[in-house]
Amino acid sequence: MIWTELLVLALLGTGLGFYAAGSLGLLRFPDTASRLHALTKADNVGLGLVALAAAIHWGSGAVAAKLALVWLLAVIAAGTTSQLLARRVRKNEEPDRR
Amino acid sequence: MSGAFDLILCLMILGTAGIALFVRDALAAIAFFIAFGNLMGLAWLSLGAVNVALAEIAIGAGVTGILLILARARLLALGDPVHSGDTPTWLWLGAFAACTSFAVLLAATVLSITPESGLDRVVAPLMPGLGIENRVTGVLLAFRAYDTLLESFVLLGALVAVWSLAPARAWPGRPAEPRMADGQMHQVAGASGRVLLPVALVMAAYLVWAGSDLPGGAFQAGTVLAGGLMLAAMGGAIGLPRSDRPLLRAALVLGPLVFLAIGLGGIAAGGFLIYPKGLAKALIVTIEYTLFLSIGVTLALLVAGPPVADSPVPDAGGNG
Amino acid sequence: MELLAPEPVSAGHIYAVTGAILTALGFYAFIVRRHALRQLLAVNVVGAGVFLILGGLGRGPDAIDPMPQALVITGIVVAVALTAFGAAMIVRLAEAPRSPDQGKAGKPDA
Amino acid sequence: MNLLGLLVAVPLGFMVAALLLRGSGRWLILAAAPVMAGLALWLALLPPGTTLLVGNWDLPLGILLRADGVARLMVLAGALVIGAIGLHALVDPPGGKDGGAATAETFWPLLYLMWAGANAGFLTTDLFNLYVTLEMVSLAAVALAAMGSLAAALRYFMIAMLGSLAYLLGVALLVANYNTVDVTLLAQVARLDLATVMALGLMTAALLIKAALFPMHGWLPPAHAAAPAPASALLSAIAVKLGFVILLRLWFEAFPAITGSAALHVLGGLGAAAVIYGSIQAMRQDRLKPLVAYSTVAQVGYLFLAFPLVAGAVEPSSAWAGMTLHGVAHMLAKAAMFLAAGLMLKAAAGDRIADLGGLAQAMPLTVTAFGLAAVSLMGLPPSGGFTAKFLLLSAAIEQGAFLYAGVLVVGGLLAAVYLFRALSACFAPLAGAGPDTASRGPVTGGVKAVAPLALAGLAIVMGFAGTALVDVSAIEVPWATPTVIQPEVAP
Repeated sequence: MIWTELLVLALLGTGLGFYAAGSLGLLRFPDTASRLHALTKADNVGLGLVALAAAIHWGSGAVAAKLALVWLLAVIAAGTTSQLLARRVRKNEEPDRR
Repeated sequence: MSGAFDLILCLMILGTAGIALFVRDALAAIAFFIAFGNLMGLAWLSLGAVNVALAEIAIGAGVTGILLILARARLLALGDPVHSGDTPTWLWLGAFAACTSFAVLLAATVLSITPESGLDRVVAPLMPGLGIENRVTGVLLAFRAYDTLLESFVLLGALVAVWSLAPARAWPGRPAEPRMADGQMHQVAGASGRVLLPVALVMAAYLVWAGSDLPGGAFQAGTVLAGGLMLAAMGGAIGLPRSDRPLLRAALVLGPLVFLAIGLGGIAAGGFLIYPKGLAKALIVTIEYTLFLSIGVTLALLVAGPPVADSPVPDAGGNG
Repeated sequence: MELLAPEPVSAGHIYAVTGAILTALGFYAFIVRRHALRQLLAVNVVGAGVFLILGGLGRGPDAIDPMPQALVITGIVVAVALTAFGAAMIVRLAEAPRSPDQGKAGKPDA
Repeated sequence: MNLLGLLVAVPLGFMVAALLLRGSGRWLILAAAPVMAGLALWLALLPPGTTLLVGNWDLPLGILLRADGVARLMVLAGALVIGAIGLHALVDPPGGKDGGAATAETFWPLLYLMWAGANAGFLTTDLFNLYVTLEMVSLAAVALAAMGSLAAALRYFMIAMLGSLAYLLGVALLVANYNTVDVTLLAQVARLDLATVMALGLMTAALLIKAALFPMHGWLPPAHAAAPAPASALLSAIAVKLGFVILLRLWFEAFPAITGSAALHVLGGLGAAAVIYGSIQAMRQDRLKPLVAYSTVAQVGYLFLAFPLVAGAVEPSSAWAGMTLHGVAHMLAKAAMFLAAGLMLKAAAGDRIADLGGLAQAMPLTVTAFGLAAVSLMGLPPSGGFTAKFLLLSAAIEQGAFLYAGVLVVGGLLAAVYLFRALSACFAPLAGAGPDTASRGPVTGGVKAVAPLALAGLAIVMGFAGTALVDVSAIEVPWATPTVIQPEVAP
């Protein structure tokens, strides 16, 4: 019992660390592309770790499956939106450079 | 410790609301409004109202947020910068004084009432007769089904009201396509829309089914369906229908009509909206599935707006 | 009452008071923000505040009353229906001066 | 078998049918008008004490529909008015200069939505259910107003939405405080505490906005004046009445013990101010529809002027009847007047009162309808308006409330001034409108004048049915022993 709890805590801690790093990147990185890079990648890993922690904590297959679905959808959404954002940014920058 | 969580959450709610209301840039305001809606969802979770949390995040934050973003974009395209003009000093001073005293008075009023779940005691013994477990669904579709019936017509009426704004030449027509102008962006959005629409359908159907016993229900599920439809429309995976298509009209009225028919059928069993003994669950599930479909289509079209004269010319020139 | 409840302020009260402040905040913003779209946003914040009062005061020591929950869900749906209509009116009003008879397509990514 | 639910379900069914039939949905009114009139008549003749617990769920959880005097009169008058407006809209279709096709089609579902909402609101005793019905009516009302002026409708919308939320906040406080929102139950458990006073204050303010009582009337004249004639008629006849009826439920039924006489006199004073202010504004208008719209501001004033008279009377029945009959008479007369005004403006050279010259010859029936409606609004015998004002006036004199009595008399005189101004303009010689108008007027005026003439005629005939209507209005009045439906609360 105690080991699973420790594992859960460790996963949660690492996940939150990734979140913090992603947020820090969002605030500190110089341009949109690198901010997106920091935010989506770090946050997707962070969410995955937190979801994994939650799945272990509940210890139920159904819950784990739902959490996996949640994570998958979040990854798809993050991927799509960052693609769109990046393209928009590039398009906005092009005319300025000319 | 639970109290500390509640307190921090409430402060964050007030903070995001304050920014959403008072920040200068309209897009930032809407972004913070969406964050505010999600935090409100957390507040409902913390209160133990999972049904409301789902509705708040899906409808309050999601659909309302998209509505505001679309409206802002359309206003910008029309040359309205969405800036609030400056308010005269006397007005905001007066308003500030009035609203501060109102806040104090209202807070005092709220504190004078002891929070309690008084009607839960009334609802609980009635649930076995319905054959479902979710008490909120019980209230929405049995004990106060009349409210919900009228509400489904408010939603339908709102779409009629939006349509009534269509310009003369645009009727009957299609709403403006919420499409990405850029070809490649369109492809990205289209791909995600195609992937997500079936997922949304399955998820929504599950939410309705779960709604009998677990948190969920027709309104939450309808919003998920609407979200899937909107994403698919943005990517061009599906087109927006003409307002006079018979199939569309049928889809819009199906839920309210079935609800109304079941209500009138109740007259045979003794009175308006009475469910015959033993049939309650079957009727409730029937109402929920048809209502969910109509709500999904209605919400998606509400977001799309009134029909416009001609579909937009695809502009490759970027953000003009 | 104080004897029965060891905590001076229950969780329900915290949320209800938050709702009260939100309501007043929304009212204030409605008065001082002059653009219709911002007023629409303010109205939605007022609505959220009212709903939170309903929920907070329906929260008993062990359960939350299903009746206020149902009322709030009804309220949320009515609010979104009206918001959609309001937003459509605001957009139509903005395009009316340009061409009273011709709908102009909106571009969400503009 | 109890069919109260039909009064709400049938219009909703027509709304669905109108949406499915699309362009040809307008013909449904030919069925809807007689069906609803029949149902409303049946309601008016029901034995006293008829109620319906929707779905048979007991209070405090369920929703109670009740056919009291106010509900009977309002539903009946509403059925006649909306039916007539609908039939009129067949021959004089709404469809402004902008958005004609969409307006012509969406008008019908919105009309049925307002019909269902108004009936539901008049019949229910549940304050949250009233919130939903209020939104049904407001939504339809704003959309109808938007068919005329989008800017005025948007202003109306914002104010109405804020008002709805203030009302809902009051309902929220009452739910939390009493665990019920049913008026009949609240009447038994009401107590004087902060939450109740706050709730009552918020709800009253919200409903005064919806009923457009001075000084919360600002949204009304532009919205009502700009809309197409059938829409204006619906707005003035139906939309403002629901707020008034909910206020009756709150002030006289749920919380009569809490509403002190000072508060009643505030309402009465605002009502008196509205009568004077609305009349003066109506006199100052030089266009016809704003004049009629400001007349609504004045006429709404009488409804609230009656509040202290009802509360202060030894035998409140006559003041109560005066108040409800005034509401009914105003519904009929104002709907007739807006329909007639719409026809007159179509035939006239412009929308100014000075442009109405020659119309008395060109469209005598329409001008007659306008005149008959004016007779009732001024309160001249033998109209329904006269019966109502007579009852109110005698109650005021009986109580020695001479200020209110004076306002009742002066208001009638002022109404005579501004309405005669419009009428006499119609009898003036043709003001350069060209022979075209004069020749076209009578031909089309014949069929088109039927609905306004019928409504105005009803407003007059009401005066002859005075005692019968007074009897109906007294069914289950709040101060009589209420028919208590005991809730079966589980221990």
